[in-house]
Amino acid sequence: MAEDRATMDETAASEPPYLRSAPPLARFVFRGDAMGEAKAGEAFGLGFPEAINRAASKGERGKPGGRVALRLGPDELLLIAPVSEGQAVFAAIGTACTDIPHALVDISDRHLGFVLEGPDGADVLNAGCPLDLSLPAFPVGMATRTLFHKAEIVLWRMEPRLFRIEVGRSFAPYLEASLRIAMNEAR
Amino acid sequence: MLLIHCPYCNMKRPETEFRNAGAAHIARPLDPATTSDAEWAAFLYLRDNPKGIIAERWRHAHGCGRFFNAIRNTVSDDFVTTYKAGEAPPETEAFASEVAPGSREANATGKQAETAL
Amino acid sequence: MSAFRTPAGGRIDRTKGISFTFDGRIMQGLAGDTLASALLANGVHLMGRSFKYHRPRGPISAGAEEPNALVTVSRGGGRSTPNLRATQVELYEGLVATSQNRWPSLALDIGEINALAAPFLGAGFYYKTFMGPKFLGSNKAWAKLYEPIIRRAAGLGRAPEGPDPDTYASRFAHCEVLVIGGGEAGLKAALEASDDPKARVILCDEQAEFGGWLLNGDGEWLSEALEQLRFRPNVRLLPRTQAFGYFAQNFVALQERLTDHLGTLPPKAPRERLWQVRAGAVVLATGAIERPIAFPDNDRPGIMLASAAEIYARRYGVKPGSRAVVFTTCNSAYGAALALKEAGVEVAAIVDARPKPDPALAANALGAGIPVHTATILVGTEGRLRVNRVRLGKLQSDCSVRETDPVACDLVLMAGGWTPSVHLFSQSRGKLDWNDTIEAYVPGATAPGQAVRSAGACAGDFPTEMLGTFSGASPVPGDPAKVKAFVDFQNDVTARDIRLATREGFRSVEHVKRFTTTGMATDQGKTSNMNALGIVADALGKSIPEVGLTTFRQPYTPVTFGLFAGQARGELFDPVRKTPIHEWAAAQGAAFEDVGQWKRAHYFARSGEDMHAAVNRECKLVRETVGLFDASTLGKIELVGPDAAELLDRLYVNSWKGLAVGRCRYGILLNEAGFVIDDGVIGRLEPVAQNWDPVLRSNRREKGGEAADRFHITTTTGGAARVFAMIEDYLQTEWPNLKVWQTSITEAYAVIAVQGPRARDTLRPLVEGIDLAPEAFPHMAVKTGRIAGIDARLFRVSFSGELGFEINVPAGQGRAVWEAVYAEALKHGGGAYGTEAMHVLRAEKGYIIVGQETDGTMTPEDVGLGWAIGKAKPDFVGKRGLMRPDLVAAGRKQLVGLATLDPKIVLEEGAQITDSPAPPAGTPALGHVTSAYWSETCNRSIALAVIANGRARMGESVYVPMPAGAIAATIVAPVFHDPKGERLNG
Amino acid sequence: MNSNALMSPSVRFSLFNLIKEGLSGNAGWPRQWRDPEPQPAYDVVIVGAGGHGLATAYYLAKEHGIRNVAVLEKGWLGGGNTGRNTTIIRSNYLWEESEALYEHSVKLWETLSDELNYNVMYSPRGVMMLAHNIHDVQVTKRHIHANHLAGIDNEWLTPEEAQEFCPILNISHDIRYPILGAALQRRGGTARHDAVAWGYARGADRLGVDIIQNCEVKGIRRDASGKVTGVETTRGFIGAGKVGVVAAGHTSVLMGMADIRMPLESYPLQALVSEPIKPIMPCVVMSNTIHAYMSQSDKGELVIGAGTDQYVSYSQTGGLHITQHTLDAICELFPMTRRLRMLRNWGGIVDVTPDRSPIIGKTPVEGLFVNCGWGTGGFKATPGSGHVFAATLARSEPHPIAAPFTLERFTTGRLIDEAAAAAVAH
Ligand SMILES: Cc1cc2nc3c(=O)[nH]c(=O)nc-3n(C[C@H](O)[C@H](O)[C@H](O)COP(=O)(O)OP(=O)(O)OC[C@H]3O[C@@H](n4cnc5c(N)ncnc54)[C@H](O)[C@@H]3O)c2cc1C
Ligand SMILES: NC(=O)c1ccc[n+]([C@@H]2O[C@H](COP(=O)([O-])OP(=O)(O)OC[C@H]3O[C@@H](n4cnc5c(N)ncnc54)[C@H](O)[C@@H]3O)[C@@H](O)[C@H]2O)c1
Ligand SMILES: Cc1cc2nc3c(=O)[nH]c(=O)nc-3n(C[C@H](O)[C@H](O)[C@H](O)COP(=O)(O)O)c2cc1C
Ligand SMILES: [Zn+2]
Repeated sequence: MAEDRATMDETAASEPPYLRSAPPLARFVFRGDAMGEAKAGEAFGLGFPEAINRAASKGERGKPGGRVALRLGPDELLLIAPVSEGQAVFAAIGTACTDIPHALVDISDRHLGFVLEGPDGADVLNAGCPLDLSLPAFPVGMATRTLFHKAEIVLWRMEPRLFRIEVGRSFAPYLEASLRIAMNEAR
Repeated sequence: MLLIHCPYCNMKRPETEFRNAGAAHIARPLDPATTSDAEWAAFLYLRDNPKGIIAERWRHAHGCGRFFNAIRNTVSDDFVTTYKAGEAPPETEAFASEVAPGSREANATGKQAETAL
Repeated sequence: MSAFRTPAGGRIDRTKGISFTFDGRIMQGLAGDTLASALLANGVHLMGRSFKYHRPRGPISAGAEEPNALVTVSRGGGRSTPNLRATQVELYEGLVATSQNRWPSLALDIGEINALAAPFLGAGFYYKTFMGPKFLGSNKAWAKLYEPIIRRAAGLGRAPEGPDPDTYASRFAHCEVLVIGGGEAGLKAALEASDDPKARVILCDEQAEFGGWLLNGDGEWLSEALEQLRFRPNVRLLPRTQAFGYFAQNFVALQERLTDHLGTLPPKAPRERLWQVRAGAVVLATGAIERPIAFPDNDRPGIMLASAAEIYARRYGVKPGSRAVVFTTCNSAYGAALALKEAGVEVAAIVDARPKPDPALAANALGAGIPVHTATILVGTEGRLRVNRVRLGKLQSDCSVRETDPVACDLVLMAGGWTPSVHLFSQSRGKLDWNDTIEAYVPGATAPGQAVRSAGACAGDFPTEMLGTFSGASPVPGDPAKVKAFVDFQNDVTARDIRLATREGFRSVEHVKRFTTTGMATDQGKTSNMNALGIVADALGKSIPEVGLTTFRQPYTPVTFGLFAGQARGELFDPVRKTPIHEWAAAQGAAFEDVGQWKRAHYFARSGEDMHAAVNRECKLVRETVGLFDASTLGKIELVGPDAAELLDRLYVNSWKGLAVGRCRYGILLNEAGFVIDDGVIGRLEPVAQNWDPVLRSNRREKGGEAADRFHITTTTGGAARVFAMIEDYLQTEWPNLKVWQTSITEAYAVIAVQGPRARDTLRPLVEGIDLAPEAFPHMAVKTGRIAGIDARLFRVSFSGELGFEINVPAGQGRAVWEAVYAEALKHGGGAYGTEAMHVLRAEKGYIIVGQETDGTMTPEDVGLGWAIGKAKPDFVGKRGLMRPDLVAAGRKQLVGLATLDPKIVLEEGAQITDSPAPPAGTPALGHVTSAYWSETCNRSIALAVIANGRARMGESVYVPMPAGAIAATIVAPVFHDPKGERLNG
Repeated sequence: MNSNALMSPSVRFSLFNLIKEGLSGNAGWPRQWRDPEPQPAYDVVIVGAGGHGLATAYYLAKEHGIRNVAVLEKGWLGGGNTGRNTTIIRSNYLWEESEALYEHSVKLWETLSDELNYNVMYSPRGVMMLAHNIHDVQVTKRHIHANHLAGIDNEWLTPEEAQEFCPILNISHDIRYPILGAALQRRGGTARHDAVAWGYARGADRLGVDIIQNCEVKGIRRDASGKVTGVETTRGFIGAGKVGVVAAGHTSVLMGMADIRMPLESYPLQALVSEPIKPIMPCVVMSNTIHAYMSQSDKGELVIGAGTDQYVSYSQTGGLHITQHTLDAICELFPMTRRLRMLRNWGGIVDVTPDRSPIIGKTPVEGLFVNCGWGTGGFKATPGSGHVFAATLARSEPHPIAAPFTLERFTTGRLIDEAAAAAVAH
């Protein structure tokens, strides 16, 4: 399946904006109190973002050492790391928080990721996403759960013209088809 | 499509991200076993359903996931304010003037805090 | 060039001829024409027929308010659109338009005989008749005779024959200022707002060109203004875009027309785009609409609004006639008369109802050689398919009318004053105020939550040339009941109808609207409502503001269904959720069923098998060897935290604190009313991180909870989201102090059920790190390990009654693991089974399906699950509900089995159960059949049912009445196979 | 003095009189109802001149001889949900209590035009309810069997039969939620909503009932014993022996005046019509699963509706996204409607009970009666509801058909849960 997508991308890649599938990644949900977050952040090697709907990251995603933490709820963090580091991350946070009530759940395969890049990215997303995606309203580093048409997504603006989208695995074909329609219709 | 201020995200977000969860400040009786049938029926089913100012619950279901409370005018659908779950309804003018004292039997802190089971 | 084109001027492109057809006749127009202007340029005024009387009609307007000139425009195939206003249809090469609501032709329409019956077809006539003859039986004449005839006659255009091949785009947008209407007022507002470069400004106008009334002028300021706006990056210009709906909190819906004006459709281009705009502020600059005058026979082709004639002359370079009479109460008619004169139309007279029109205007007209009759009105018109003569009347001091000499003409202009377009303001729930000077409603107080301002003519801000107004019906000589002075042109509502309505007691303007249908046509009364109000006020002796107003509703003008639907069609109508194993199943030829948004493999038919054969075979597999089932759609929640067991205790009916690590239990969830709403197996997982300090851990265990005590909850497929939200609700708002968190893992894992006596043998070669021996891994145990090399959570559970396992592996590996297990299963003669076999297998064991055995009215006791309730618990969700009188009353319906006397007969699910074989109508049912299947295992049919007091009636006979006769059955225990449950432990 | 003496003369509605009046300029049609001043007191005061309130008054006068009756209406009669509903009529409900109630109504519909001498255009064109998945099929068949037992017509159609009945229906297997079959109640159909209100108003008026419009009830007055003595209105106090509240979406507000909290929530429910087109829809089609239903009126508009908005509101409007979902479902079921256009979209305020069944009967306050909770589906019940509520008011004890629909059921748990099996009930 992953191969199919790669070839599809090739054809689309020539005309911006273009859509790419993210590589497989390790993903965790961390829930806990401030102390737990502090310890977990330390173990994760990256202070968790304080503000809700913000992402913090370090390194290049998917590459060794690359880590992302997205605060999707007041006490809900989505942590992303390279697949090869998943177990280590899980163990490190678990150990750091042994003493502290918290929840750390492996959801690596719950999502599939997409990357949407190009000058019209916001317009493409606004075909189905009701949020204000202008830079002042949705600045670089903002990440939130929201909707794209009838699918729930996590939308993260990595760069002014680069969006990262996480979507529930079974919604991915719907999301991708809808995004391609929107890309065709954006002007 | 309403525009709703989520007190957790501290942002106005579109209604489709939210799920309405009915009247606010209806506390689950601390000890259900000792309630009468009538009291339990009231807890389950009786609602103020006001024409005017309502205190209601919403969940930012496709956002931060949190339940929170809102004061809204059911005639204009305009929100007076929203506040976090567990917080007392703010003393807004609109709310105070429309809600007769004592008409809300639920405790002021919103949902019941902790029950000892 | 046609005789009806002006020699010069206008905004059409005289170098670009366009041919089009109307009712099959080929005609020529120019680029920039609308269908209406092009037809007028060809001397064609007759464009439509009215709804009820089939009166011949021409356009009265040049825009969105048009009630008469409705046509069907077709591009062939499904691309046919009825009821378009010719005044809005932009001409393109090859356009094909046809007229509507006429037979056999527009000029000769049989339906016109309705007009003869007009005296009997007054307002609301149908309420008064069509009820007999009685001997046919009550309502029969209506239903069988009259209604079919009326229905056939009703309706305007025809729906397209096939599906619409076009697509529709959508866009959410945010801006600081949305300006609606691109006339002078709107352009100024947009310029002003966009002076601030940080302010995003959207300007839309329903017309092809911005400019509004300015399009009738030299256009100099207009092109400068547009140039500036185009240059500003913070401005988005949306021509051909109507704002059609104004909702709470400055949310405005726009319809952008993208391709309807193009001769050739660009490939794949959407036809329209829905804009949903959330604006910081909205400026309404929607202008004003001219009022017609209700005078006798004011509806013949050739009679139109003065402003429309002016627009045709100035903007489209069309002479709408050769000799015009202008009937006015408003200053603006004088400008229109001059414009026509300039365009080469003879203006026979200005007939001004006002005794003293503006002397300067009158002098101007006289100077141009146009006679002006003051205190004069039109009292009638003549001409069948086109007006050819008007009759004038002089208003007397006693308000009576004296008829004077008729005037020949082929064009009559009406100018009854202007009505501000307050539609959107009113939709925004702003209050309308009555303005006495312009005798119209204007925007008043703004609704809470809306930031809206009206500018220009829609605010009632009229320059003197727009002053002078009239609403109601003009006086007539003689009996007003004898004349047809049309108010609502499309729906054929006359002044007389409105008066009749008030006489019959319909005094609220809302009643008048509904009784007469005035304002209910496709133009929604844009030109008629004020006149209707005037007549109602007159009839009731009230002022117009006392009479009130009907409600403005979205849309401003009709909006395509497809625009709302957008991409939501076919596969994208709703997300299709497929499991990681779906493609494998599809390759095996599985039939799928929809369960919520999920597709589930229903059964796997081999060649030559029908569904029953396949299901029988699949059931046998499970009972005799081993079957694989894709259970990935089951809802899954990971519940973690020291208070996890406490939370479960409070939520589910069962007791959880005592559940050992590595064990699982069947949980039942109720609502607070006490009814079963979900169920599923819940397992307590072993601690995950291996390197935890064992001392710390045991310390905490003594304190009553692991920092990361971890449960794996399963829910029903359909209940997954509901249960998750419910748990979240209790956690956040009822018991926020509990230290426990839930995470949805439904999509994280693929779930493979391996069921059957050879299940263990199938798994053994693939499993690492889990001892599968019965003692080490008994029924209702859960362990983590590796299967086919993949980290897995392995449950030993059974929904089939056989030895069973459920493998949870990361979804991305689901297919690979499935294939590995499948390969092993094949070695044991096993195979895959679908949801139908799963249903049969569980029914043989009497396991319920929530939503099938239950329907939101069943308690655990009712469905035989009372044993699961943790009796010692002081409380759980639904416990108090269960204590209510009706839930403990005797005689409740209870789950039982049913065995038909004839074992070959499979009952129908949903069939009712009675005591007698032929119960008289109205006999209450004892209960109903909830599940029924052919059981290959039992070699007979089986059924589950709920029956009043059923458990006390074991062995009794009951009947299941069916159309072909009642089926006899015996009440039996709801377990048909292995009642002792020994096979589970295999 | 009873206001009967003020009654206006009556002219029967018939083809003969229509022609006679037509020839004489329609000058002779009398008022269909008067505009009386309120009397100081009435035996019974009905609050709410919707179809249910007016029918109640009509049957009180007609069948129980209680004519000293006023119907008080805050706006214009029939302007509530009666004037804004999609007019679907059927009786194929699930539970025996509901079957009895709605079937009672359908029987009355069958002769209502004659009864009222007012053509209410009852059009039994058939109501078809679609099944899109196996669960739908099970639920649908359960209804059909239950209805047969009750003597109510309802039949199962295959997709092909369904399409034969409604040729524009898309029964392709390739759509997202293919149609697996349908339940058809042939006696179901539609009626002209306004005519129902007007016909009952005219009928009640003729029997002496005072219909008082623009008269909003602002308070309910009780004596020391707690018994109702009358109502405070914008037109002054009006005494009443008994008060029947039939105020649909506003019931909670009114009952609050007597300190009674109700198991009701008022939601916006939207409907819309297309522009009129030549006939394409011979029947009513409903889909609970994909949330849409459609019929075509005698005038040619497609009449379309869906589910409610999610929040309590008295605004008589709703969100655009609801309209959107409705129309995407309609376009899916009837692809050839995609190019048609929405003419008008409006909302009503529907009073929804926890079990989606109405509440008819006495209240804890003596002399105060209530008939409410019809929610999204009470138009079809208008005649039956008025009929049984009139009997209940007249005798101060529930009509047998109304008996199960008490307020007490929420305390005992004896709910009549139509919602459990079907999401919406129109
Ligand atoms: C969009 C929509 C679609 C629907 N579709 C269907 C359908 O297809 N089939 C079906 O069977 N049902 C349908 N319904 C439901 C149906 O319309 C209602 O159940 C039914 O009309 C209720 O009638 P009623 O007489 O009780 O209420 P209403 O007609 O609402 O009458 C109540 C009256 O009480 C008045 N009132 C309120 N407060 C006061 C006061 N203080 N003083 C005086 N008067 C007051 C109101 O002004 C109103 O006129 C639909 C409803 C809506 C909104
Ligand atoms: N006979 C006359 O002399 C006469 C008549 C009319 C206007 N005028 C002049 O025009 C001025 C009015 O200018 P204005 O800007 O207020 O009005 P305008 O009529 O020039 O412009 C209104 C614009 O709004 C658009 N519009 C209306 N409803 C819309 C909707 N729902 N969505 C999108 N677009 C919509 C129309 O297409 C039109 O282009 C007057 O002040 C007067 O000077 C003169
Ligand atoms: C069955 C039905 C058919 C309707 N047909 C039309 C119609 O053809 N034209 C129209 O303008 N409105 C039509 N309406 C809507 C009414 O104009 C009006 O919107 C509705 O009664 C609600 O009232 P309100 O919009 O004034 O609040 C119809 C309403 C119903 C219930
Ligand atoms: Zn939020």
